[in-house]
Amino acid sequence: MATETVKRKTDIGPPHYEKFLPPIIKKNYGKWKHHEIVKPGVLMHVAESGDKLFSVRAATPRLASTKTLRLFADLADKFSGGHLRYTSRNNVEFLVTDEKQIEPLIARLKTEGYPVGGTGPSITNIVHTQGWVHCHSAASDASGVVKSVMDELFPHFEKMDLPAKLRIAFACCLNMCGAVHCSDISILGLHRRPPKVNHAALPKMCEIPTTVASCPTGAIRPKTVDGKQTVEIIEEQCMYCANCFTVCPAITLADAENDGCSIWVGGKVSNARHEPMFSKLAIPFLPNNPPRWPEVVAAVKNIVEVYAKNARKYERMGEWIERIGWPRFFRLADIPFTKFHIDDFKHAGEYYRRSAHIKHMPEA
Amino acid sequence: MATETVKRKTDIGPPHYEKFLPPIIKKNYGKWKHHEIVKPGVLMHVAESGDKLFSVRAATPRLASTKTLRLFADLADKFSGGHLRYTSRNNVEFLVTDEKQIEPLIARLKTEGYPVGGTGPSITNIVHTQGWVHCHSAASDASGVVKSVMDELFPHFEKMDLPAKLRIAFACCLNMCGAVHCSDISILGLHRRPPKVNHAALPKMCEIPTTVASCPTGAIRPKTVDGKQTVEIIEEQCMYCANCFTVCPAITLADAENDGCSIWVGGKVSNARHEPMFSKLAIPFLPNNPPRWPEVVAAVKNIVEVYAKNARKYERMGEWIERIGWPRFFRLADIPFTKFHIDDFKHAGEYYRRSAHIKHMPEA
Amino acid sequence: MADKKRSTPKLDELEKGPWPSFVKEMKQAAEKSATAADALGILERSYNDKIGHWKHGGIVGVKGYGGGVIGRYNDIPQDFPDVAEFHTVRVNQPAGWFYTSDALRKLCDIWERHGSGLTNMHGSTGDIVFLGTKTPELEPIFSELTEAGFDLGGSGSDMRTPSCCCGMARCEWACYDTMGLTYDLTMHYQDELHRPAFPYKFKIKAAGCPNDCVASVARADLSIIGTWRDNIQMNKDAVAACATGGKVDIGKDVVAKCPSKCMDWDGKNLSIDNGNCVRCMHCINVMPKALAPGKDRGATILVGSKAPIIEGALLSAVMVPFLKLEAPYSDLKELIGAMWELWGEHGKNRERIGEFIQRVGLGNFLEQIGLEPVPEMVTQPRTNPYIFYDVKK
Amino acid sequence: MADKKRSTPKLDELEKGPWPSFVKEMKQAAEKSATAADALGILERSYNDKIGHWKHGGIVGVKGYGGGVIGRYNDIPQDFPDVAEFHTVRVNQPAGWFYTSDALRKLCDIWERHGSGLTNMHGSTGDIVFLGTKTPELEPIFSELTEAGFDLGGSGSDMRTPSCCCGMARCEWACYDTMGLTYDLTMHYQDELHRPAFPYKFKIKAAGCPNDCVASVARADLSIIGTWRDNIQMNKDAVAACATGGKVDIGKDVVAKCPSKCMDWDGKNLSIDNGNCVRCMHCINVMPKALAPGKDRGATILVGSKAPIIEGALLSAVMVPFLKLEAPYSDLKELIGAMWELWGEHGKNRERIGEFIQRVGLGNFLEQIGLEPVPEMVTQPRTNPYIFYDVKK
Ligand code: SRM
Ligand code: SRM
Ligand code: SRM
Ligand code: SRM
Ligand code: SF4
Ligand code: SF4
Ligand code: SF4
Ligand code: SF4
Ligand code: SF4
Ligand code: SF4
Ligand code: SF4
Ligand code: SF4
Repeated sequence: MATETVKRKTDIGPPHYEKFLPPIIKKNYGKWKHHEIVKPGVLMHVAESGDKLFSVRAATPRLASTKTLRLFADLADKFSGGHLRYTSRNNVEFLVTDEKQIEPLIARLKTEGYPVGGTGPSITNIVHTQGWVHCHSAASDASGVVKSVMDELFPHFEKMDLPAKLRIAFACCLNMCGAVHCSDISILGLHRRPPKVNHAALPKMCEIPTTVASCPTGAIRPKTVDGKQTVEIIEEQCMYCANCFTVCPAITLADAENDGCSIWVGGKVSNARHEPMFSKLAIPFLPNNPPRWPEVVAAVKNIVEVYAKNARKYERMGEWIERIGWPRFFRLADIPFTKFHIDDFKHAGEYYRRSAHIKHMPEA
Repeated sequence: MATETVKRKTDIGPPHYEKFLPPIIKKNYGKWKHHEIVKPGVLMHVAESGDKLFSVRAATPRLASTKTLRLFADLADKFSGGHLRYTSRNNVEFLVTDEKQIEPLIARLKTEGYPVGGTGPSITNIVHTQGWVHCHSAASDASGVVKSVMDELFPHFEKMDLPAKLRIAFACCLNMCGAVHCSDISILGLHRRPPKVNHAALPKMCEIPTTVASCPTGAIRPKTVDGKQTVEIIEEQCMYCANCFTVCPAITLADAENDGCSIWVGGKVSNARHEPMFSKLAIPFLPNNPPRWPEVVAAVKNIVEVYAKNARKYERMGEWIERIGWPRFFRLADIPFTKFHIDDFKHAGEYYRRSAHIKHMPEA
Repeated sequence: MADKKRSTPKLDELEKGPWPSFVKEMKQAAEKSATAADALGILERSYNDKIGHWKHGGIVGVKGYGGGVIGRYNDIPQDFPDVAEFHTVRVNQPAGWFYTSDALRKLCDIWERHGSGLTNMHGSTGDIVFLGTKTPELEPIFSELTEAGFDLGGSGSDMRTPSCCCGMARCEWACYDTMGLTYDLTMHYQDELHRPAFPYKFKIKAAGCPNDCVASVARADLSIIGTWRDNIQMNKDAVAACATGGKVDIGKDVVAKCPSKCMDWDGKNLSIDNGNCVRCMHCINVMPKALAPGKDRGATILVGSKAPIIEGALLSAVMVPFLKLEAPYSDLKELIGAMWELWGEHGKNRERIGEFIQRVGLGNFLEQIGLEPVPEMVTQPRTNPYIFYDVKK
Repeated sequence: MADKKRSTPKLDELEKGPWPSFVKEMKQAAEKSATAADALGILERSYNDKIGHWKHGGIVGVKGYGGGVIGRYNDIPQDFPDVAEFHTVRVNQPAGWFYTSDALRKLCDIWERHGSGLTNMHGSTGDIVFLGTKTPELEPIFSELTEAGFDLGGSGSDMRTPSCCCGMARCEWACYDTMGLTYDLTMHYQDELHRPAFPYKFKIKAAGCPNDCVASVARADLSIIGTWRDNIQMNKDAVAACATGGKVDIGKDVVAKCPSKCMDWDGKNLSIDNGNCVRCMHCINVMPKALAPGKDRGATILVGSKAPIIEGALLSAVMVPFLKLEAPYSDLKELIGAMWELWGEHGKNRERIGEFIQRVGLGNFLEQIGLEPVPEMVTQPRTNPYIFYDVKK
């Protein structure tokens, strides 16, 4: 045992990043001067020293087999001195110093199925989550929706043909691990039925007071069933947030017919021009239709195309909608406006229009 | 009795306004074409017919004796065919059709102590409330503060020398009968000590459950004192809103030393340019110092002058501050920023700055 | 009444200065009225003590009415017996606050006979306020008022006295007849005005255009704000005159300040993208001879503003983006009726309609009163994912 | 492993199309790993059933650590026994996600030996995610990882794995060393990362400039966003080149889009009123050769963003408008320490620090951690009058 304690390393933290930096970065660290997008997917950073670094950005499905990681390692050895990195949106970037390697690398990546793009005013990788691949909480699948949507939007990944960057995110439940709350377009999986309680299991698995307290709307009450202490759900009060499920596994929300996806638009995180904004509800519900989620794909595509056609250069989705106004967005995108779009949560009222600033339409 | 029922008129409503309109208005009702401010306090409205109506606007203290009303009636007979009106801000307007009467009328009004002005980019009458003259709830006096402030700002009533209209309001307690919540500058009387409970009187005058329920912060608890059911106040939880006092007279908040005034800025109600806005806290507390409230007068005057000097034409107080930012407002007006300025009520957090949009100052 | 006169050194200070003095008014009244004299005296006491001396009023009023009188008593009646009772009477003003000299004098006659001779012209809600009388005077005041053609205003949990800007009487921008509508509603709802039967007060204010000269958006449960749907009317010659007149810099003063950035000015031609105009009035305000509201006029109906007690202040929120407003105003009355019914049944005691709507949610409120949701009602759709889907099992 | 292969007609559909296919990845792994094969099988089942088949994880992990492993079980183990247990291991990524081919291969070696061979590159928080293994494999994985110089990331109520943009490694706009800082903090707080002792999770994200390429303002309890205090650096020649280059219309694309309207362009000269610039980056983004952040660089420190569960989503809020950030980052660590202490003591279970601050009030929070309130922290002062004055009796 004592031996083991000695041998067992803990709290060493991650490797120091310097070990993995290519020489050109070590040399020019903090001394970059400017950059340019040479072509879609290829960035050139020029250092004060005059050195040039070319980053070639390729799509990945994020979910990667070790076989693919070994492929990337091999490609890095061949084209970029063994150096590569991932981006904050799960693309892979090969850090090339020899300009001549760029085109062969791009060609190889394409053949292998990892196309290059995602820079500038384009659609880059969709930030997403586990879905049915791994998470207990998922109301939709992440990887399947992302694949289906990106197949359809693919031209906008390879070409920089949009007014501005368009960031899409997917999260499979309201926990929003994909941080969809601030994306140009967000796809959010959600439940639409109150939880079912497994009365037999609950007393063994969960603490009643914690479970009752977990509900933000007070929809959970203690109840005795077959002589055992358990809980009941007041269905009208439930907003399907799943917080009870997170604290008590004997409560489940999954429902094949009523789970699905909602679409949100107009969020952003950069400070460029407009301050960061939350995404807002565009479409309250679309069904889960695996494997290709055609309703979701069509809805996202429609919004992208309406945006692409109408927004001005440098205008992110939310900035564009703010300029034209939400009424016009709903009309242009041909999306019905319903009572579900009107906030009725904690700050209900904060977003009621409290002025006479209205873009009236003359009577038809 | 039967006779009385017959004789007693009820529900007749106010007199029909048409009875009181001057002929020129009856003739041109709904057919006005444009207007002009001939000079401070004098509006000229031109009708499609070519008719011209001159409205001469004079200050009033709102609190008027019948003697003064009779004076106004006499002046109306003499100068405006017996026709006058009041404005939504408690000025009186004489409706003159004979242009030659304007100057004599202005002169007479000045002699009588009711000067003419308040039009265009000026400071007009202060909307205000009852104060110590009539209300049980007042934390400061309305008429006294208004008189003191207007004496000081008087040049801005007579001259149209401000960037835009500047509306001031006063309310003597948080009920805000003066609707100070949306004014360029608001003066708000307030309490700063938890209520005192008259345990002897309370059981006779108030219902305990209603009283307990009246408190938005849950600061009131039932308590037995000398064998009688009454209530106690948990002082740390009290925000001095006086709602308990409104429902239960045995609870009082007036406190000679701790009552006083707060100053709020940047509200507006018109839709012109910017949507309507609430007033925001500038100065959390200034003492009640009758009869002339020098601290309040100085504070208001300072804000007016800083605004007058720095705002651009057509910029209301709130629009100006929005352009320069609150940090600069506090610096220019030399007002300390404290924790009291940071919202901690229901929507606390809605006004935290949630971006990196900051106007940094280079190190001094 | 000289014996009633007390020394008021603090208040005397407030007779000085250029602004009209309320102390002068009180002294004028005190010359004729013992009540007014004691009102002055007790006010001086407050100036010394730095607290008010008024107590809660009991329920006082005139027969058959539940509102219109605010009861008031003082806490030192031994010192100021003539204001031991000091009730105010709210008299419903004529729409637009227009008077003839005769009407004014008639009001003075009544008030001098039965009260302090002190008034507020006007109260914040809009009423003529008779300031200070005793209970036995109330019935005589009422019968003399009605005889003279006046009636009481509102107080308590009733419809309060509606008020409005001068609108078509004197303003070229009025998009509907504010005074006509206000009179009509006041008459139509006399019962609701005089007999409190609501969860709480309900105020109506009518402004002829988005300038909102009665602050309706901030001070009325029902805010009626005139607006138009078609294009802003433009007089090209007057625009040209403006451009050369020297007073207005069209580029800087008008176009650059347009909140929706929907105007263009090339030094010669002014053009407006009316589809993007938010009807703010600014350009019209600055160039009243050149520009005017369109011809397809009506109003935006907003609901729910109030002072902060106790959940925080509210501005009114859009309920109907555009409504034509012509007598007999049936659409508006139907809307008011539907809202009152729902709020009347489900509103909590002392819950204003604006708070009620927030509590039940605007979406549900609309569903109940039978209005379609439209995106104009919100500044943006919800950002939180807590949607109450009403899916059937 | 061929016997493990099942028919997956639905998922096969997702091998088609131009975007890289996760199904291809899973099939590749399934060729070598029974676990991966069952993962594919159970996923096909979900595609048929339209619900997930995973259950809550119990508490699994490595000795001495409270975080880094997410336990996972399925609800039909009889059908998919090889994913009866299917835990993920979070491996702390190198700052900026830089790798050498050798480092990648080393990770692959370990993971092929002990798990499904499926990974996420990377998890949303930033970790390398090893997707799917059994409890007995955890200790071996851990010791081989540490031997290779890697350690676990965070999970549960601890400090989560910090992450950052590539910053000075490759970006000319980095206002401080994001990777240096991230490594330093990660090492400094190893104990807090591995042993959950907080009321809830605490995430740190570091962006080198206001473009915020790691979405720190939306996804981190502590968001560190680079900025500068002095003037934007301008290269006049490059501005001129821009003006004539044809790609950028300085007036329309830059000046007109400046959110603080603090730029001026007369066709020849570009001027910036730096005192009014909100450091949004737009002009610099559009003209990277002509403009650059100033030289007096540091960061704005914001606190409290999070996803909506359960009080609604938050963006981070300004805590320190400007902080110089140089190793050993003592000021920042002092701030973090003070915040953790207060939140650790008074935060409720599952209350993120952003929610805690809103509950106690930013003013009180500042007082407790000893920071001066400054107006930069708010977009506007309070509008409600409910001020808790702390007047002594
Ligand atoms: C590589 C990466 C950082 C990293 O360390 O991984 C990165 C790199 C760059 N970003 Fe970024 N950004 C990266 C994620 C982001 C994110 C985060 C996100 O999307 O989740 C944002 C915030 C997005 C948002 O607001 O929702 C982001 C907002 C920006 C912006 C602001 C764009 C805007 O107008 O709002 C710029 C400026 C620009 O592009 O003009 C920028 C600019 C840049 C520059 C030009 C910076 C530079 O000089 O190197 C880099 C190339 C941009 C490009 O791809 O066109 N980067 N950038 C990330 C690449 C993600 C990807 O694979 O596609
Ligand atoms: C007489 C009155 C209406 C009434 O029925 O009583 C009135 C009359 C006019 N208003 Fe008003 N406004 C009157 C109270 C208001 C109010 C209400 C208030 O202050 O409580 C507002 C909203 C103020 C706010 O936003 O806080 C108001 C906001 C305006 C505006 C918008 C100003 C702005 O830029 O925000 C205009 C347009 C302008 O002046 O250019 C306007 C314009 C006008 C015009 C020019 C309209 C016209 O063509 O007749 C009138 C003369 C204005 C002047 O005095 O310069 N009126 N006006 C009120 C006079 C009050 C007084 O005695 O001073
Ligand atoms: C007389 C008047 C003030 C004035 O000097 O003009 C007035 C006086 C009182 N108001 Fe008011 N309010 C008056 C207009 C207002 C306004 C402004 C308006 O109507 O445009 C408001 C803000 C708008 C609103 O309605 O929210 C206003 C908001 C309040 C409130 C807070 C209501 C709320 O929901 O926030 C209260 C408290 C209450 O109702 O218990 C209140 C209560 C009171 C009481 C009855 C005091 C009380 O606690 O019971 C005051 C009687 C004073 C007295 O002794 O004479 N008064 N009150 C105004 C009515 C005169 C008139 O009929 O014309
Ligand atoms: C793996 C990962 C998603 C992914 O596919 O990348 C993930 C997966 C889970 N997250 Fe997450 N979260 C992950 C990043 C996030 C993020 C994004 C971020 O960190 O930038 C967020 C939003 C930001 C935030 O922290 O608020 C996020 C917000 C949540 C929440 C909501 C927390 C809140 O306060 O609102 C929960 C619920 C909870 O904590 O109980 C949650 C809970 C969970 C749990 C543990 C499920 C649960 O209910 O216990 C998920 C385990 C899934 C599984 O079976 O593998 N996860 N989670 C991400 C971590 C990987 C990594 O370490 O790199
Ligand atoms: S978003 Fe929900 S379902 Fe998806 S990984 Fe996160 S916790 Fe799991
Ligand atoms: S899902 Fe949310 S709202 Fe519904 S019962 Fe569970 S905790 Fe309550
Ligand atoms: S603001 Fe308060 S004190 Fe003043 S009149 Fe209204 S209720 Fe009375
Ligand atoms: S003043 Fe307001 S907060 Fe204080 S005890 Fe009374 S009701 Fe409660
Ligand atoms: S609100 Fe409009 S219509 Fe009414 S007086 Fe004011 S400017 Fe004229
Ligand atoms: S009314 Fe206002 S929004 Fe419309 S064009 Fe004129 S200034 Fe612009
Ligand atoms: S956040 Fe700024 S410094 Fe970091 S990569 Fe993005 S642009 Fe460069
Ligand atoms: S950084 Fe943004 S705010 Fe500053 S000058 Fe450039 S565009 Fe304007």
